[in-house]
Amino acid sequence: MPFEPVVLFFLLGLAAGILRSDLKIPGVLYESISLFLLLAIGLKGGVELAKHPVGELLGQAAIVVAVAALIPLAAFPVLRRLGGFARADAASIAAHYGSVSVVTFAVAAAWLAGRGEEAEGHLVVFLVLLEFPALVIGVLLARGGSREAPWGRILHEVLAGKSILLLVGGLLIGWAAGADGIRPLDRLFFDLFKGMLAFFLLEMGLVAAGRLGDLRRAGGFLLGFALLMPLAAGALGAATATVVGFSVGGAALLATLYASASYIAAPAAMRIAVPEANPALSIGAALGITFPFNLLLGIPAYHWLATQLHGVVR
Amino acid sequence: MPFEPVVLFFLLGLAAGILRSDLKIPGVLYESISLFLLLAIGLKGGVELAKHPVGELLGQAAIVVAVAALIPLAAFPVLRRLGGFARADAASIAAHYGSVSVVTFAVAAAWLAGRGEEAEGHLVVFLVLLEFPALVIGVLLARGGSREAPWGRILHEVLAGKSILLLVGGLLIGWAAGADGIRPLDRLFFDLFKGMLAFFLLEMGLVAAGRLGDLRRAGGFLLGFALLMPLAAGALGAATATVVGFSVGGAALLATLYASASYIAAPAAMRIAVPEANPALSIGAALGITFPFNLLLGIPAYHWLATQLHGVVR
Amino acid sequence: MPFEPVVLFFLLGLAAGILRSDLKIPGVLYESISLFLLLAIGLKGGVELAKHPVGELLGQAAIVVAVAALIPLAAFPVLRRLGGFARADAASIAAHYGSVSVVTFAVAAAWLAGRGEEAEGHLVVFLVLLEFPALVIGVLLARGGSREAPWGRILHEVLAGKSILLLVGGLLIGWAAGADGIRPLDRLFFDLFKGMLAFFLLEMGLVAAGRLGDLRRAGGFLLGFALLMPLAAGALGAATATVVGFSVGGAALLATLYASASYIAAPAAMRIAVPEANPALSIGAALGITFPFNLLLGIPAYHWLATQLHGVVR
Amino acid sequence: MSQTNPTHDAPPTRKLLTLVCEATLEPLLTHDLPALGAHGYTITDARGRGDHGERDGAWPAAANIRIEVICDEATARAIVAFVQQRYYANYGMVAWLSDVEVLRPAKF
Amino acid sequence: MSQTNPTHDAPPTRKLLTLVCEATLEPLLTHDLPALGAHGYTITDARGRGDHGERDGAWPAAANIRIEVICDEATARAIVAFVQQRYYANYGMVAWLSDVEVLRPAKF
Amino acid sequence: MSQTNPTHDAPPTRKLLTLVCEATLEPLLTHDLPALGAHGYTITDARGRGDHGERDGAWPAAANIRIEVICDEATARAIVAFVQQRYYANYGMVAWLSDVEVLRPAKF
Ligand SMILES: Nc1ncnc2c1ncn2[C@@H]1O[C@H](COP(=O)(O)O)[C@@H](O)[C@H]1O
Ligand SMILES: Nc1ncnc2c1ncn2[C@@H]1O[C@H](COP(=O)(O)O)[C@@H](O)[C@H]1O
Ligand SMILES: Nc1ncnc2c1ncn2[C@@H]1O[C@H](COP(=O)(O)O)[C@@H](O)[C@H]1O
Ligand code: NA
Ligand code: NA
Ligand code: NA
Repeated sequence: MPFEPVVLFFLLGLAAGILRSDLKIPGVLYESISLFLLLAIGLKGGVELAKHPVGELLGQAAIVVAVAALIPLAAFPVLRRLGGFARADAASIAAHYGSVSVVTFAVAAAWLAGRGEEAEGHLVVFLVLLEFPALVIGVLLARGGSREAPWGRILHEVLAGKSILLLVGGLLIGWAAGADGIRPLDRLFFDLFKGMLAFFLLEMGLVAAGRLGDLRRAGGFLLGFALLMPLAAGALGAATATVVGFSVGGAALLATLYASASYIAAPAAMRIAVPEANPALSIGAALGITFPFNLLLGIPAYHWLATQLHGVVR
Repeated sequence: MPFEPVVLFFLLGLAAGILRSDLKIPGVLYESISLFLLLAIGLKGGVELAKHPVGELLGQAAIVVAVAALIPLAAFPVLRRLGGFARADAASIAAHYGSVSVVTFAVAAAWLAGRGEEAEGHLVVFLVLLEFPALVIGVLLARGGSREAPWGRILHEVLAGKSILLLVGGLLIGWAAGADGIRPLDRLFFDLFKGMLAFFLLEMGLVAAGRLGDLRRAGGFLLGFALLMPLAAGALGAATATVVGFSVGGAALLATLYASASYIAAPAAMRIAVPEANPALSIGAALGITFPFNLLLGIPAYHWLATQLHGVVR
Repeated sequence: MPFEPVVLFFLLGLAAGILRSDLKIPGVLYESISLFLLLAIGLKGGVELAKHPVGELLGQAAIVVAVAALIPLAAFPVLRRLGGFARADAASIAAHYGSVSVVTFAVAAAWLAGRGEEAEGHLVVFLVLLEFPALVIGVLLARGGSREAPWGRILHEVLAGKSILLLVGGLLIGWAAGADGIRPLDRLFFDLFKGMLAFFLLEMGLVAAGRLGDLRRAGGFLLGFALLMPLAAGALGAATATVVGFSVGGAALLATLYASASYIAAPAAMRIAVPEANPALSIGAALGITFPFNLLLGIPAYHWLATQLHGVVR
Repeated sequence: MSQTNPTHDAPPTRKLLTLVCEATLEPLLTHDLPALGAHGYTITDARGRGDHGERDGAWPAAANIRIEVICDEATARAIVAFVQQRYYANYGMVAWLSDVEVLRPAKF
Repeated sequence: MSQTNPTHDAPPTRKLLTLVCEATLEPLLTHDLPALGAHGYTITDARGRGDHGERDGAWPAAANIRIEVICDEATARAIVAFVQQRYYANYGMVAWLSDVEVLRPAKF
Repeated sequence: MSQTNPTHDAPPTRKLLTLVCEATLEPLLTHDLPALGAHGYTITDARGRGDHGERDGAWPAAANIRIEVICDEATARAIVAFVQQRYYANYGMVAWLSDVEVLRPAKF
């Protein structure tokens, strides 16, 4: 199989949705599993972080975050000018693509692990750092500088949002407790991680099936954007990672992060901060097209690209 | 203990219900665990299936399904003539007993495993195949050929119902990914299986306690039926399995399948397809009597029978 | 770290609550994890109990329960006379502190295990036995002998309440099935225990954050009580355990039990049995002050005390 | 889509139809309601007691739902007549109607 | 079971009593209501805010329920009087009554 | 806190305002409502369908809530005007008002 077996659960959910099965995953289970995944990813990153000198990361982080800011800044004019989207919609979609998808990251990590390919453990730190700047950029783009934005509330919404809070909280706990302190929790947070991811993907398949209608209404431009944007961003990610000196696995992961579009943190934040934007567009593209594209084709493609670039640089 | 220790959780739930404890298992937990059990059983079956030539199964499957069809066809006239039940009620009860109980199957498999007795892994395929034909037969019996039934909707209800969908979906994923592809999911789906089953049985005990009142109202005939029907069906199952050439463990499992009465797929399907039938009767009998009977006494009895028949045939 | 790493999850929840994060743990997840923890603790105790002659426990149990009854009896006049609380409030708070906190016990057991310190496994039996007498004493104190209490309903509420039912049910199942019978359930109930405890503590942190306002309104006396009462009760527990002949670990655990204040069983029972009492007072003190105090400082303190007393006696 | 046309000055009123029934009926009713002219509906999970005994929501077979539909009187009567004819005999179900004042009356 | 007897032509009306209260009271109220003459009730889980502060449903001690009872006016008044006397002083609770038109009036 | 002052004999009536909207709005509305004069509110989780399509509650982005506020007429009108101005254009939301008789009228 070219893709991670866990992706089959996404396809099962998609099939159930399309067949209009009575399979429903309770909303509470969705929330519980997403809490679990966020915490577990944070913990794992924190344990890795404890092994590295934090200072060394700062330089890498500055570059990785700065380059990533190009993604929403480039996506916005494309959507606005070429796509003819309203300012708010273009800004919101740009924010979704500038931010990152935790689940896509997890599938990519599993795919690498399944092939025995190593990757820098502290990449989770970048996952956390990449999640929110694009949301702030999206709000700035939507406001167009013209109106006072309720920045206090928006920053609170983003920084105290549950994604950031659990990822950062997990990081800090993992870092403070270290691998030994966390060990008795491994059985829940690490051993079950992939099974939980499978369950979550089943759920996302069901949800994605419900978004396909929205997409048909959104038209061809958004479809093309949802396929080409991740490729462009993924290439940017692979290049940045290679320059910064990541391993092939690490470069594939950073490419995946750049290429992925947020559908947990971004929808929640944009709905409050840019209410005029139509969420059917951004979520339809991010979850209905880009997410499955990345799972099935994108991840292997970014890995291939990372391998090529690595060869060139070394 | 003659029965599986996991059955003690059912008794605890039953006791809590009878004592009118404030112990309530949230409906969402029920749904989540039933999703888990169905998927896990499907996955396990799929992994086993990947090891066998599918062609070989087809002949066995045809016989096993055809013989099982006798169960609802025999139960219906008994309930209608001897029991004096209305046509719809007799048909619905017959459908419940013709279909199978996933949880009873899982307890029987655990009981066999606990005694170190082997059984054909691909029996899960029969679990899937036996689930729905009886439901179709039940609808036919209820309609008595006299009226047009909304077959499209009924078949959709049954085949796209969550039980079949998760079992078949799990089978296909397990089969496509194989034991190696599934391995990282083992910690969730296989290692936790029995603990989840224990939790589910606790819940079913609580639910069953609430059904005891219905039963008292239903009268002695149904009680007798709920005890004798599984014995008759179990004997038929043990005999069929022995003729088809199953191991003793496999025969005990098929006997349990034949003997078990559905209380997940059948109630949902019958409620829509045969609305005139009173669900208190079918669920009361299936869950209030036959289910605990099978857990406590039936499974060891079917195993004993399978052993005897095996001795005769060989 | 002087405290159990799992306590960090409590601090994360507390921080999320204080930062007014949108992190919400669904009520159903709270209920599900609390069912899990109660059952798992019961099962573990039952398995341990199966290894000991029950007769031997009876004498210890009589002493441990009788001495524990002093806690609410002493707390009541302190709260009533010195604190100036209304009769019902004083009685209800006394009942909360006389009863025990299952989660505090679990954290203490994890803390001991983390330091490789042994403790008598059958201490779970005392956890069960100590849970309800204080509730009955609380009702007696509230009624002041003056009015007829609906004792039937109150006793039913306490004894058929979900905490007692799951603890006792787990004990009996663990005892009947023994370590071997339970083994296939270990992966769920024992291996995941600490991870689940971490999740639950995250949740309790969020809940505790919401109680801090109540506390500010309650005033300084209650704050002092919530800090000094556990120390006094913990000392009594350590002394009793040492006299009865427990190991240092066992004495630390019994001290923790005496020192802990119930916030699962007691609030539910008191709300029905002593409706005039203001739950903000008892829950605010028990959960907002005493619980975190015990997690962070109490447990190591009781252990230190147990070590000292052990040295004196031997 | 016939709508009662209130006089210019009166606040715009519509009917609120509330149905409580077995959760099993959700897919059927969410299919029926738009076909009968309802522009929308709201559903919450519920439990309860009635002529069919206690339904405590512990498992799907014992779960209820509570559906609310804001619509004009004619649509409300049509829905009531339909569910009465189609479901009342065989399913646990109660229904009630009340008058409500709505915002954005054109929606309903 | 005294029931208001509406004139032949008027649609059959009953009272809808809605109670919002602490979830702790569920076992007590589901015991009281039938005893007070209610033929049925519907419960949903709820959260909220009132004189007793915020109750966000995060754990059992902070959960609310919302109970609806359709009944005749006399029964509604009896229930209201009962809960007012028995629970109002010590528990978070609000209650309101409205007039509704019911189907199958004999049920209520 | 202006309150309609019913005549001595009539039962105390208030308005029941029901809002159904996207769950995203919960933190905003629970902040707005007390500021607009509501003494309390009750929230339940909901799903549904309307002009913004089906919202089945499968994930947070597709979940609804149902908020009830008992208050005097002036407060109800103020809340309605506020949400209409602030949220109606951009969010899925419906609202309706009805008259209810309340217990303990001083609370609302
Ligand atoms: N009088 C009533 N007031 C409120 N809800 C009711 C009433 N009667 C029945 N219900 C609800 O409607 C469901 C079905 O009612 P029934 O068909 O009478 O069993 C019950 O489970 C309750 O949730
Ligand atoms: N004005 C109100 N409108 C709607 N629900 C209310 C109102 N006041 C209180 N409630 C609900 O009733 C519960 C108990 O109210 P209270 O006794 O005022 O604390 C609250 O938690 C709310 O769910
Ligand atoms: N006619 C209606 N009756 C009851 N609820 C409605 C109605 N229309 C919309 N709703 C609810 O309000 C939500 C938002 O409506 P809308 O803004 O029309 O999409 C829907 O998801 C439904 O839950
Ligand atoms: Na991205
Ligand atoms: Na069968
Ligand atoms: Na104590």
